Amino acid sequence: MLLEVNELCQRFGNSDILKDINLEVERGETFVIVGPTGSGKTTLLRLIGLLDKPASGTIRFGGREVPDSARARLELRRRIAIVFQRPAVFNATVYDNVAYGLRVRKEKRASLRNKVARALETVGLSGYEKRDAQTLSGGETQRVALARAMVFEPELLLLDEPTANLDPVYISNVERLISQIIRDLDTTVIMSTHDMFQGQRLADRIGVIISGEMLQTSDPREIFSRPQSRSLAEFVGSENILRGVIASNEDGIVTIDTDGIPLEAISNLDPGSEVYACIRPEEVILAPAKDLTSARNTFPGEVSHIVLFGPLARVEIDCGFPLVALITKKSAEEMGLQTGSCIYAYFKATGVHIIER
Amino acid sequence: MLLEVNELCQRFGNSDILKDINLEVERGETFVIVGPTGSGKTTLLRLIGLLDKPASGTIRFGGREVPDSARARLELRRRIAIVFQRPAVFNATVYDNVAYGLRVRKEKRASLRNKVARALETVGLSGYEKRDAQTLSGGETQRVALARAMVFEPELLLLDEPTANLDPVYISNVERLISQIIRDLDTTVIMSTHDMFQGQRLADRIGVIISGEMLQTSDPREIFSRPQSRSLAEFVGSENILRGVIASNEDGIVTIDTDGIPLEAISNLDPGSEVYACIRPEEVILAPAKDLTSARNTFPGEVSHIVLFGPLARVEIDCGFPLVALITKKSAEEMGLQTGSCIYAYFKATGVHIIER
Amino acid sequence: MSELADAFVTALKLIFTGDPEVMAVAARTLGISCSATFFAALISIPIACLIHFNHFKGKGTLISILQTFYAIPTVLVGLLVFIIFSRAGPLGGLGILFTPQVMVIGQVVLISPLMTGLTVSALSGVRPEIRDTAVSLGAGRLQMARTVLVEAKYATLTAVLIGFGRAISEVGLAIMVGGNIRGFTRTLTTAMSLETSMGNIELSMALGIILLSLALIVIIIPSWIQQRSSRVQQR
Amino acid sequence: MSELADAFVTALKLIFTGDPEVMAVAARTLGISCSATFFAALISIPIACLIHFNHFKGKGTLISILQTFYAIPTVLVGLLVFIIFSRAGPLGGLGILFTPQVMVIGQVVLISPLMTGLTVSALSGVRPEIRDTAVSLGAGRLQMARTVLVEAKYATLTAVLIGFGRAISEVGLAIMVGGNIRGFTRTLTTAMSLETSMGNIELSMALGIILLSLALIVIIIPSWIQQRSSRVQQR
Amino acid sequence: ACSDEETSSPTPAATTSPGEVPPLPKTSRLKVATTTSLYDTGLWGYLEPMFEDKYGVELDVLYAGTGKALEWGIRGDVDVITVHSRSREEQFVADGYGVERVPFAYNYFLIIGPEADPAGISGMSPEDAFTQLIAEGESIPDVKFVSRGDDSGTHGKEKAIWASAGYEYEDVRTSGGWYVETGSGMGPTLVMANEMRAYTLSDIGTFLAYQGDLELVPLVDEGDILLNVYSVIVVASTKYPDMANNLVEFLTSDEIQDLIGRYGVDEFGRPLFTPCAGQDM
Ligand SMILES: Nc1ncnc2c1ncn2[C@@H]1O[C@H](COP(=O)(O)OP(=O)(O)OP(=O)(O)O)[C@@H](O)[C@H]1O
Ligand SMILES: Nc1ncnc2c1ncn2[C@@H]1O[C@H](COP(=O)(O)OP(=O)(O)OP(=O)(O)O)[C@@H](O)[C@H]1O
Ligand SMILES: [Mg+2]
Ligand SMILES: [Mg+2]
Repeated sequence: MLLEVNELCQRFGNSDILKDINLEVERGETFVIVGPTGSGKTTLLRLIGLLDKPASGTIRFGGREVPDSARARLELRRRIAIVFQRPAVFNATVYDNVAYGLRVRKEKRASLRNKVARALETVGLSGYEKRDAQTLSGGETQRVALARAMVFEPELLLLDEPTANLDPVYISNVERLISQIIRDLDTTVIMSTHDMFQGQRLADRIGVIISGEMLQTSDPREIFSRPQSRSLAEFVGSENILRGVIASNEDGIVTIDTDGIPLEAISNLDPGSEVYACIRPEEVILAPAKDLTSARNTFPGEVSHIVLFGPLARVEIDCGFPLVALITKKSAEEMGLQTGSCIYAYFKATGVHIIER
Repeated sequence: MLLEVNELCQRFGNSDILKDINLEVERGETFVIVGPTGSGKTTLLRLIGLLDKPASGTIRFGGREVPDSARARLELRRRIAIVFQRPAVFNATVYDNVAYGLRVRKEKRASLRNKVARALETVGLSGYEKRDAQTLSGGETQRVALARAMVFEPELLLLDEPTANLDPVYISNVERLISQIIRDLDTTVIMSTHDMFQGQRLADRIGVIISGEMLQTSDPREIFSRPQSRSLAEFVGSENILRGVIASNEDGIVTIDTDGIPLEAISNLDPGSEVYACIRPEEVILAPAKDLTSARNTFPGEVSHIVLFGPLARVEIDCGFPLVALITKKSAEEMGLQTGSCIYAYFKATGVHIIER
Repeated sequence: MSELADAFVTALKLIFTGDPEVMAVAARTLGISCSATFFAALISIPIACLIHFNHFKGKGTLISILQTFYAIPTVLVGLLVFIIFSRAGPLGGLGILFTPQVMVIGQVVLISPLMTGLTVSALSGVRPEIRDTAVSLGAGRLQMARTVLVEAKYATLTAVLIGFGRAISEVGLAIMVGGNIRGFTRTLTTAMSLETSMGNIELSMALGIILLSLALIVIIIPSWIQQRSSRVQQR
Repeated sequence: MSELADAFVTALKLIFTGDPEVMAVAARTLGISCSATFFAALISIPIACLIHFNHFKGKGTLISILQTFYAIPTVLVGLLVFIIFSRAGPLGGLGILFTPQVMVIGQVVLISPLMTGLTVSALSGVRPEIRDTAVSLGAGRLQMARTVLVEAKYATLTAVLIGFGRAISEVGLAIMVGGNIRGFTRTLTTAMSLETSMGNIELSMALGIILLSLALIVIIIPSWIQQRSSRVQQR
Repeated sequence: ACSDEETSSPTPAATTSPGEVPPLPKTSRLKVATTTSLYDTGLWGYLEPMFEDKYGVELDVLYAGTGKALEWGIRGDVDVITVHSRSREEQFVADGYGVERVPFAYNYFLIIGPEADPAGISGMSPEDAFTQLIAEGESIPDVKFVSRGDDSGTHGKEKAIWASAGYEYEDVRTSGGWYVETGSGMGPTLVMANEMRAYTLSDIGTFLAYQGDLELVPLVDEGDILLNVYSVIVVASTKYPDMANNLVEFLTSDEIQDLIGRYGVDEFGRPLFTPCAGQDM
């Protein structure tokens, strides 16, 4: 276990910003922290990066507890790199910025030069060596910060929203880079991101932090398909969240009464349990006519709004209750969907995720 | 025409950062500038916002050319608001930050208070009035900056990557907000973004700027489906770009020879024309068996890589040439796709976009 | 070193017995230096803004010249002010040589370049984003300058305090244009100089200690206000 | 005001005829003040780093006290140094009273608090992100301090220049501990004070002008080097 | 404090000095420039309130070296001067800057030095003492002479003694390290002489005021050339000639002459000045 975080708390003034965070990250793992604005991602990364001291709780790094002495902390800190959310550059050239971490480690001149050149090449900034780092554009700055952190091959790389300032071409570049570092250098990465899909693309495990609490830590798929609370479900994009009560349970197939509308789902909860039923928009299938399918839930409805983006179409349907479906642009076009179209919405019982209230 | 930009150039030192930019934006329109890092988006917005003076070229705002006198520029500038890419906050409370634009315009106290309260509510920061703005998190800062810009109801709102620091829940909030402002306040918006889909969602028109040149200005759909150059095609995510020569043209249906592999497409170019053929990944359909379809291009291939994200799956296929397909996760699962699966890839002749070399 | 201890005792005695003459001298010292600081700030801060916010040829040189004036000897300023206000000088008709007024004028001349230079430094310390942000939100030049100045308030306050320190501690100018007239233009520093030249080392040091105490009060008040107001804000 | 014109003429004459006595005095002045500035910087900058980079109780008070010392009268410093180095004083045995060495010591005492305080301000002007960035990249405390100091280099240079200005321009201390001995401890300011007391206004002002010219040179050199090096960088 | 009288004025009159006047005077102010030695002995602090009471006027006493006091007079910045350099006073009057030179008191200069007296000048005439000093100074390292070197009245007297002893002052000045020019006032010069265990020339008033802190003793105190005459001159360009004349009259009045003659007895056990109004000195 490279990193173990136990009951970590942080306070600023009178407010608890982090509450009892527990976390274990193995060597070589990529752990992604997602969470809304102000949830405490940066605060947590600063604690893990040994920049701040926690109000309470412990951090174990490489098997031993992080000590209090400045010298010992420095030694550990030298094995960790952080890229901040809004990186600051030193008032110096790009070269000097990237060389910084090596210089403080007393790297030899020749290998320093090589490493810096390689790092700059990796982030696509070769030829920028002599530029004043303070005149770089937002994205260029971000890439300098990445180069600066990876150049000394840290054991643990902390990335605070590393692609927030990058355009899509570079996002995939940087993502590929991160994957490459993980593979080649055996580096452990903990990153925060607000891009859920990025998390899914890169993470071995995802932790969701909301209001300073780590609500769920699990496999990326699971967090999407089986969020453990309503706020989590909302955050991961389960746009259809219905409040209901389990009316019956027959061999694990339950009927949920949501304001008079019955939904079928899979669960072993007893009748009378108060629940939320979550249906991810992409689980909802649309068809122009009532078809015979294996989907247990079928509702006729009227399209109230369509938004296209990229290859997808987001369709809002009024079925007595509001339901959002995510389908391909192509099928939306083939069905000739438009506001006011009458259609049928289907979803399987297995597509309904149940959260106890 | 609210804004007309003519042959605008900007230089820093010896490098031309913007080259002959032409642009017209009508009142009420939402114009989105997309472009890679360092392409000059921020530089252009600063010129339009009258913060910098161009090296050459003119800007007409509200029908008259932007004058040179400081007083007249101030008057025009007061009708424009800018939200910077990395907004800085004044060392004051959130309230004072948001009130700033109204105070410099000598707004009466009572209406000032109301407007600030409304703006803070809109961005979801009610109750933050007395917080020191410098202790806010990245996303909170961005929202303060938005509130601060919209509070004085500018005629032209310039947004430099306004959602780069926001998490997805707030991105849609802010997007909705921007749409609302456009509708309610008759505000014209020019924004830059690196999120192509965001551009598509919000823009009336999109301009793509690469290396300081505005390569194409058009309808959002068109830019995706019919980019006018290879670099543009790459930038908007046409991952399949094949180099070829038109072999024949029969009534507008051309055959393109790409390294010995024939593609069919729609074009009126003459045989012998050198072209790129672009196929957007979502235009590629996968099927487990050779089916009878109307798609003119059919290639057997082997799945070389699959990445899942959100509701989608990105499938890389080796058909003799590399081809990327974007399909729903669901259909990927239904077909049981995995690395090494043998499948057929189809795309229509109309799905091939041709760019002359 | 026993003189130092004696000086402290003397200083305490003078303060706590409230020796009327010492009190009057201390009050006059404070009055003159505070007025000078006030007027100098009134002149220097706007000039510093003009310099900082405008681009013109020779700006760097101007700043270097201002910095040179950090090194202006008080004697030189004293002479200049003296020849201007002396009866034979251009402003001799005012007849204010050897009065507290002319001491204020002299101190203003002495500390204004220093204050201007330091305020320019203070303004340069503010991130350019602040200026851009103010301008982009519709601030005019004056409003923008005000905003940047507010951002630089601590550094500007330091500039003012340094000016005050230089004013209250200088002696050459005060003697030269004030004349060290008992009961009229005598300040703590000129009194110190007189006592020293009369060999009264302890008394002179005691006066120096009183001067430092005054300065401490003047310098601590702003930081105290600042702490108070930040405490109020937190509520 | 004709005195001013005369003074300029006299100053030019003294400079261009290379009057040996004036040249010697000018060289001595520069030597003493530059040494004092150097040693004061050597003491002040590390102390300023210690103060800035550590959190301790009474830090605010300490900074206020440092700021108070901006207002320390040169006469008081002169007295202190005098009683320490006078024959009866604790370091009287060194026998260095009325020598240039003790003038350097006095000036170091005079300007160190000022330089320390201003360097602390300079360091506080650096965005906290710089410190975080340095630390996150593995800098130890010393390395981090060095990095922040480099970011604050212009403000720190200003602090040093202000110290230099105060050292080269002060007169009370120089007379008191140096004794204004002709050919040995006479500096430009003490010479000015002497000429003034003899009623030689023009000569005194001419010396003042020479002093300012010297200061201008010392102050312009760093900004000149800075410009040169930035030009080199751009190549 | 800050005042002469508390530390050096022995008389009860001084302790009852009137309180501070408001810094901005409504009435006009009479300015008198005085040489430092008269001021440092506290004589002016003693006389000032008496004059102010008598004539109901604010008297501003400015002290400076003789050179500067005369310069003020020439420029018209003061109304009256009291200095002690006969030749320069006469020049001042002859040039039309002063009305008339009126001597009002005198005392003597002293040649003082370390008690051990390494040059062995004790009891000599001033001229012989100086001759001895230059001879010993050039040979014995212990012998040093500290000169004011500031063109003050005292410095003028020193130069006169050198001339009278048959030396060119410029030669003395450049004759070696034994001759130290301080370019400072009497007080600092005494302190320096004390620190260096050197000889110096001092007026008696300042010496007595410093005596407590010094290890120096008077070695030569007799000789006509040591005579130190203080006179008062009304500046020709004064705006207040009447009040200025009042001051001259005041200083030369019997009553004040009597007080001057007794000034210093309480503190030093001997008078500091001899009144001499009406005499040509
Ligand atoms: N120094 C501070 N003083 C007071 N409150 C603070 C301080 N630093 C952070 N906070 C608050 O703590 C909370 C968590 O902040 P943090 O920066 O960790 O959030 P985040 O998850 O990184 O958000 P974002 O995605 O917007 O960057 C926020 O409400 C923030 O305002
Ligand atoms: N003051 C300056 N001096 C020199 N070069 C500059 C300056 N400002 C910007 N540049 C350069 O101009 C180019 C365009 O910068 P700009 O900030 O406009 O890019 P951008 O499109 O906004 O990029 P990003 O998406 O990364 O913010 C970049 O290469 C940048 O390095
Ligand atoms: Mg954050
Ligand atoms: Mg930008």
